[in-house]
Amino acid sequence: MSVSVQEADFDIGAEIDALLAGRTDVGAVATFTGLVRDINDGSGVHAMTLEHYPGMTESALEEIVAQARARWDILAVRVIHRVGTLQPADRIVLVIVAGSHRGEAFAACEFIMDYLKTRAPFWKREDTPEGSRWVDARDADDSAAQRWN
Amino acid sequence: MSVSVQEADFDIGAEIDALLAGRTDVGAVATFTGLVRDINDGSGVHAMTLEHYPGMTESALEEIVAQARARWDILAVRVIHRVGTLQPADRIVLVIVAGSHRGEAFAACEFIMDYLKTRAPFWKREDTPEGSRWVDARDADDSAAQRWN
Amino acid sequence: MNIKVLYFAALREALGTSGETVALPEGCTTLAGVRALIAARGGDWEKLERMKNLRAAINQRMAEPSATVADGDEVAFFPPVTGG
Amino acid sequence: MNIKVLYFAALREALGTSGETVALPEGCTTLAGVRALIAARGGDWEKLERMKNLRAAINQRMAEPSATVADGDEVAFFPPVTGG
Repeated sequence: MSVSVQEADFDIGAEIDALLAGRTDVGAVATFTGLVRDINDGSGVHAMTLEHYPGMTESALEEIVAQARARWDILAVRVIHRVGTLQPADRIVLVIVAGSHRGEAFAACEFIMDYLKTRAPFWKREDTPEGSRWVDARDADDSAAQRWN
Repeated sequence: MSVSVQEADFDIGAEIDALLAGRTDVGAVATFTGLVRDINDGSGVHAMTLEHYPGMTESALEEIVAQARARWDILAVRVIHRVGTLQPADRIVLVIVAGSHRGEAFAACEFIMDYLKTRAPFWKREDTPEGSRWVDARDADDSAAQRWN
Repeated sequence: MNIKVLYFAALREALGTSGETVALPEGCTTLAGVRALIAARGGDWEKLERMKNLRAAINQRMAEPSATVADGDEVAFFPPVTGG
Repeated sequence: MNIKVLYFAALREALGTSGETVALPEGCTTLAGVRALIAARGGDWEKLERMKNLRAAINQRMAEPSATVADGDEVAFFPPVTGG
């Protein structure tokens, strides 16, 4: 299964090993890991809760992966996104793309993250000293996604 | 130490953990791992030997990392390149870039790989059924490095 | 014609509910129509029209306001996504 | 004026040596000059001029043919790099 939405943490090294198991045709592996930062928009963040739309999250991620596979000649993809309550330094999301060469692996990995940020139904709420607040969507994320059009 | 040239294999997960230890300001980690493929330029590859220029390799890698840090607002970098004899599926190179946001982390990681491919003194020799041969430099690598000028 | 309507994140909190079954009157056949129908209840429901950049899905796929809604569909309204 | 000269990879194999100490004659003060001096020995040494896209370093930094070579320098010649 290439896509998982889960409360549990993930092990990046183990996920890469599992994706590459038995393969000798992979020359390039690009990964991205997103983490909870202790500062966002100038406020301290002591916890973050991720809400999602069960059912749609998985299919949205699978469609993004399918689009990446259609655009680039890549060999294997793994996406994991956590939900629930997380602390600073906790891992949120992992994207692994394996390919023959690095150009395709990098591009597909960045594409998947850009699309995930604007098309997968997850919402972050941060707990700060000023109270709890929903994170605003960033214009930079829309711009990042649009450059693939 | 941000740069290592070594015969030993590396553990990607452990390297990421070490780079991030104690930090809560990192929001994005991009990594690249290069592996030995069992096919290159149409021939089967059953082993690969990496020669290097001791002393210059480390300083060349450190200079590439310094250039990446000057160009992008990134927080931590780790580069490991193996030398000696490797088999298909073995890891060759690891680049990890940690930053606040993903755009800088992805760009710096890809930049370091592009520059490493054209400026760090490593040479690959492949053992194939037709004999042993030095790998030719790829024009695509020169083009990839030139887009950062 | 009945549809299921779901609300997420800041919209769910503002409305005080995560979802409901909505009976659509004759002629209410688009996502924009559903949104206007619910907002017309007034009070907090008006947030469905006032909330900036509200997004929507039909049967768990992102959909535009002009998209057609059919009996039994699952419609969802939510703010711009912020995962990753 | 003496310099250390190193050869790597396919060039090292072609020359049958990984390095040597070279005495530079008066007026031989650039990388291009060193390369021509060694290639002038003839035989396999001519590969130093014939090998496509040969690269060079002075004191472990990449250098252009016009770069100046000084007493005690470590000069290296090698094919285009292929790591990563």
